[in-house]
Amino acid sequence: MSETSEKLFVVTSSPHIRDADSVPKIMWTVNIALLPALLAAVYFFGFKALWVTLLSVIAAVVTEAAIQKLAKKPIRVHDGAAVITGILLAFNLPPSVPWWMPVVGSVFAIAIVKEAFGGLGYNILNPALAARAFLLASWPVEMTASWVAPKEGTISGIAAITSATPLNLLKQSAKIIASPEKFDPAQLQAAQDAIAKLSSSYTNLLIGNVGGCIGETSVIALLIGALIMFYRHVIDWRIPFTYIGTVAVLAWIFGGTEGLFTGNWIFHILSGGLILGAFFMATDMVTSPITGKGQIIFAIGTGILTVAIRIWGGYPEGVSYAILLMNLTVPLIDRYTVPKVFGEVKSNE
Amino acid sequence: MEYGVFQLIILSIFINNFVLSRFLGLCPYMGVSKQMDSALGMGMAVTFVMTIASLVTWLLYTFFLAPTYQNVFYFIFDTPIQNVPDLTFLRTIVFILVIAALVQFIEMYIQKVSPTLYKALGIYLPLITTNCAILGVAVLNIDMFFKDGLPLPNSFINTLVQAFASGIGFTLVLVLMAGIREKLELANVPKPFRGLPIAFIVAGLMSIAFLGFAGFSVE
Amino acid sequence: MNNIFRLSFILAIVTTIAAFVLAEIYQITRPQIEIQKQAKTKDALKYVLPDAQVIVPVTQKVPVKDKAGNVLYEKEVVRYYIGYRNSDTTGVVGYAFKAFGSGYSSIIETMVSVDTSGTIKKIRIISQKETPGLGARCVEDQPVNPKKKQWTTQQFVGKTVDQLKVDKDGGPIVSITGATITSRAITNSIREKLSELLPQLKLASTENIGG
Amino acid sequence: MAKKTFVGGVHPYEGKEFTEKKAIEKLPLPQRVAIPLQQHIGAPAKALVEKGQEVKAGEKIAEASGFVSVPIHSSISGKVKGIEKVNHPVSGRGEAIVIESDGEDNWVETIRFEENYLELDSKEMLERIKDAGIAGLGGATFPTHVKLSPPPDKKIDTVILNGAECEPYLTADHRLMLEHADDIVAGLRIIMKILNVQQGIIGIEDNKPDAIEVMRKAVKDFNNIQVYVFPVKYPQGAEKQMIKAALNREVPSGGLPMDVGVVVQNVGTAKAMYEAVAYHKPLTHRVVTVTGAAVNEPKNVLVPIGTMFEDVVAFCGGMKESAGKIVMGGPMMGLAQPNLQVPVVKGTSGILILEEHEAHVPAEDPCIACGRCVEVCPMHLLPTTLQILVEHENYTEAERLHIMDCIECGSCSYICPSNRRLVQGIRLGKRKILEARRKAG
Amino acid sequence: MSVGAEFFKGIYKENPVFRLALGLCPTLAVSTSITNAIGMGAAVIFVLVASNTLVSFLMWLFAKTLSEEGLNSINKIRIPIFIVVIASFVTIVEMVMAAYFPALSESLGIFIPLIVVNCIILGRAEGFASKNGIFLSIVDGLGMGIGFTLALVAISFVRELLGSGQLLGAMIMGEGFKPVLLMILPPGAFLVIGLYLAGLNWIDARKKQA
Repeated sequence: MSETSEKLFVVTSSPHIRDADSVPKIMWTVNIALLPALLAAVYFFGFKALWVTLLSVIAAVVTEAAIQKLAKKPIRVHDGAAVITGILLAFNLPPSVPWWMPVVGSVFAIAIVKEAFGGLGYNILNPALAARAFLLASWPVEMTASWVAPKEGTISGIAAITSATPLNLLKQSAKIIASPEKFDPAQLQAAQDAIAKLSSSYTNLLIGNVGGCIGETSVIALLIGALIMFYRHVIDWRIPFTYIGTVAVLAWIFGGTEGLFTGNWIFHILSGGLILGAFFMATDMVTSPITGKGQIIFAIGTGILTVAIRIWGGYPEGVSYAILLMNLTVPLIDRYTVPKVFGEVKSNE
Repeated sequence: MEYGVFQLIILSIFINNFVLSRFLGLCPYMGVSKQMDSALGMGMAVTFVMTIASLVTWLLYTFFLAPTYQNVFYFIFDTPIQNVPDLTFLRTIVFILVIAALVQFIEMYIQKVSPTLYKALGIYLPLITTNCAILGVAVLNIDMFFKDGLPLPNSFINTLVQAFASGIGFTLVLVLMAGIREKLELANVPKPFRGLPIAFIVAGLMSIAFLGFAGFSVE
Repeated sequence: MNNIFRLSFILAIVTTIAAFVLAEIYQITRPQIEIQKQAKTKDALKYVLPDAQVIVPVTQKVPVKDKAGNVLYEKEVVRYYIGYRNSDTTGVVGYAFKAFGSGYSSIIETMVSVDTSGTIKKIRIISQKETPGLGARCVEDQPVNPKKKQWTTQQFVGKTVDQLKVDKDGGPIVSITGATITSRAITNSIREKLSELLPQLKLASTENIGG
Repeated sequence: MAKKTFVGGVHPYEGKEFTEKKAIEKLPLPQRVAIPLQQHIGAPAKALVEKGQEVKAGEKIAEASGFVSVPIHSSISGKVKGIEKVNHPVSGRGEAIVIESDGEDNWVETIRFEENYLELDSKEMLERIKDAGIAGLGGATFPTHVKLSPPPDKKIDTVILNGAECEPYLTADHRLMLEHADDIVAGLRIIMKILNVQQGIIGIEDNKPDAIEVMRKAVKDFNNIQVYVFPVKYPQGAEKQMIKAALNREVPSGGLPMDVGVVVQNVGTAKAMYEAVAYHKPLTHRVVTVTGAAVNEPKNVLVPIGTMFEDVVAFCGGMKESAGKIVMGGPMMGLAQPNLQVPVVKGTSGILILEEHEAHVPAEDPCIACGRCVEVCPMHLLPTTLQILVEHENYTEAERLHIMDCIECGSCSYICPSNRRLVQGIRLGKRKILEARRKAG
Repeated sequence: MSVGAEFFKGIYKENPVFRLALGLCPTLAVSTSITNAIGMGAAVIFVLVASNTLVSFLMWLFAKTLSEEGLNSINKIRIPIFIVVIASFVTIVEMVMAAYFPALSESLGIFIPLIVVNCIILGRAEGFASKNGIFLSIVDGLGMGIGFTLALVAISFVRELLGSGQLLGAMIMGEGFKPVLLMILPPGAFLVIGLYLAGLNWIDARKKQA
């Protein structure tokens, strides 16, 4: 009809504009948000922490690229997801682990937990956490007996715990206090002292000057990262706050040595991997429920399991197992929290 | 070892989960976990049969097989304790026959009494006879709650609790598995892993996660 | 209906035949099974009391009661064993007993021997089902190496009742790396059993030396 | 009072600044028009003219072929060149009556103003609306007279005029409200009369304060009509979302607004109705927003229906070299066109021309289950799940999860960080399900 | 079908564990060491061959001696009779193991009595032995039993080697090797069999391509 232009224009389905956010942007934001904690780790635990992290990241990225190449899929390690897995795995290891452990862990995380399920978006469990559980089950001695005292010294001058995490100490002391007849008065006294001192070590817990896994000790650094993620809308308030809130309430009720409602909930929030877990791992989009309601259920469940493992379980720390266990329930939660459709009417079948 | 009821429940559901830790009931775990509804039905059927089978086998073992003062020959026929026949070697054969008969009977009974329940559990019942979880829990009860043929304190209650809680534990992981497998149906699982292989890997990862329950101290 | 009875009857016959065959085999294997059941204890006794010619169990009658508390009959339970140097049951070389401790995932059964002064001679783990590679390492019995702080059952040799405490509780017993619960269970169970038996042992020893 | 809205929705770049200050201009008479027979939902109209026949502007050239169908009128005067297959902006190809302009703008004589139009009985009003060929001008083009003839068992109590114009870039309704506020209000009163309704609402998003002011002024004499202001959020202008926001009523799944006693009409449609009832004027022209970064002079243009996009764009200074995509309608729900050789139809609310770099949708990544699509879905569906189900051809499950309730607003695709083709997949699924239903009878 | 084919089908083509996914519970439970695997395998081979033989013999005997009507009624209780036969042989294994291989008996635990409900055995009795002659039934039992044992050994090989650094109880890996404890824990069993199955699928796919 007309002769102005032979050009055919792009025809695609609507919508024709897209939000600028993308998967790589989200993933790299998380990576950036993890940097403050990495810096804190290097400060407190020395360059060993950096090497462990680097090894872990390299192993994760190389494994992912190799598998994608083998499977003749497009190589997409640039999206930064494997880097997150590497960093998070390293963050969950004690600073003095032998060098091959982050490597083995990363290979397991990527090959078995992620790529065997089809890669990004299809994994059931958080790869870093599953790999940590794998390492803990495989080499428990290396994973639990190699705590390093932070560079600045021990927390609040309790020399005896250079080789333990605060939660570890809390649990041991609580056990002693729970059955005083089995122990010397001196030990009992020491345990009571330890608990008293732990309660006054908030500053150290905040800045991260305590024993623990590489990335979990510095609450402040982690919170800076969390702020970055909030600012960039990478995470939503539901999971982290519900999770931490549940832990706080339950730790207050059950965590005390003098009966119900005497637990030191502030200590429970600040110590161990709760902050790291709540902001960086429980919020993993792929392995958390898709709906808001589901996310709250998920977070409450994680909180309950965390406190249960910390107080009654076999481990001083429960964050990673709690998240893993709740990861397993995500399909169920998603199934039973399908939102009520707009205008849905009860049908009478 | 003596067990408290609560402790036994935690043990049976989480720590020594039938599937993930004791490796019992794997066939239905792999076979009937493709869909949520059937998983739930199977889980309920197994829990039900496990509890009843445990009850019956406990009674049989205590009163007929074990040569103790509770044996019918001793307390009804006044046979001297030394002369009470020791039939414990017939445990396996008796248990399996009883379970097979019991399943048949339960099936007929449910069909008659509650058609709804039959609709929910009916198709799973025939599959249950050869489910090692049933015979497994029956044998396990004898191993755990008897010593030298004598029931330990609370043996009977513990047996029922263990059977029921193990059934719940079985149902729990079966349903979790079904949820995950339904989701995996829509995933991009590499070809060689599709079907059973990925199901086993899920089971392995599930088992790793359940290690988190290890060492729970419950009073 | 008739058919069902006939079929049941056939089945009953088949089962009865099977039962009789099994009973016959049971009769044959039973003594061997009994021997096997005792074997572990016997081996352990020989190990912990190597210089004893004769080992005699000291038993106690324990009443078996029903729910109402009526005594049904009495059962013989072994309290401990006495090892004699000579085959005519003279010259006590020591005593042995079993200790049961509840570890991480199982009941750990330990055979312990003490000399006449109540000092530990030897111990041996009879049965345990602890975590492989961790708690299960409690059975290790290499010689004590003073340079290497390491768990071994040999470290119990020469310990007195007061010394039976793991390092985590301030005692001299080196616990298994990563398996404090197991180490503690073994150590504490021996300590508790020993302190319970010590008063009785003194009595027993004087009696036997005299006789 | 907190501003009323619905749950879900997105905030895309608005792009209104191109044209919101531009008064509506009249397009010079085009050389020829191609008026498609299918411009509404329902059966296509039947042509009444033959090749070579002379027609006047406003003359009926095709008649409705059923109840859910509307007649079509010529938008210019001239000679019928034929009934040809031309590009169709919605269905790709379609029959159209091609009319060559005679260069004059001769109108049919029947158009005249009736002072007492409001006293007509509703049947007569409906008849005039039907004869004027009015279909919803918001874009869905549902025959208006059908919407205004609810079955007797549905009690209608409220009429909402939709002036939200939530689609980014489009400003046609905005300008219409500014320039023809009284006509719109008159249209609303006609609808209220037809339906015998006491409550009239005009809903406007708060990014058009001038329109709100003008409309408020226009309705101040009618105390049964109010102007409601909604916060800017896409898709505020979707019927169901507007009813929810204004009245907190939820149209039942699979139902229509009339099920909750509401009729929603676009402001442009109201104006057309006013003209049809008060002037006997058929629907022959509409306001089209010609906009986008690749248009030289973005404008709001009053265009005779059937005019080629090409002519409209030429009036706006043509497009830039960098143009990469032509969209009829807004960027969220509009339809991409392969070229400018398509006619403006009754549903053409805008012609959006995007730059080359805006034209391409980035490659798809796997779903990372971030849940953003769920959060924004105004129908509270699970877009990603539905799309994956469709991909696996599991239509039963998709139907159980209410795929048929999707309004295809595009919020999910818009927000998806993995750039997944969510609406596209869901649309495909809906089509497959409808096909299957049809086959099953 | 030839005798050889009957024998070998159980080993690869119809391997009970890897192909038919039967007898999974004992496979996973006792594969912590090769010793356990061989012990379990031997027990299963014995029960399988013995029950196959007896079932085949009984069905032959019934067919020879009974009238049509009698055969029909026997057929109704066929399965219970098989179960009794199998349970008897299992009990024999139980007793013999307890008497002569106490360590094995202890580590196999309840999985010895559970051989009764091992689907392989009833499956072969019902699916093969009841329809075939004694000789073929023995061959079938042997093939299936050996196939089962080989699968067990294959799995326990990996688990024992990685999980404790040993093979058949002898230290294989060097001093520096830190055993992967997970392998002898339950998760290891699931992961190893999952990877084996994936590997087999992969090989099959490659073969089909070739």
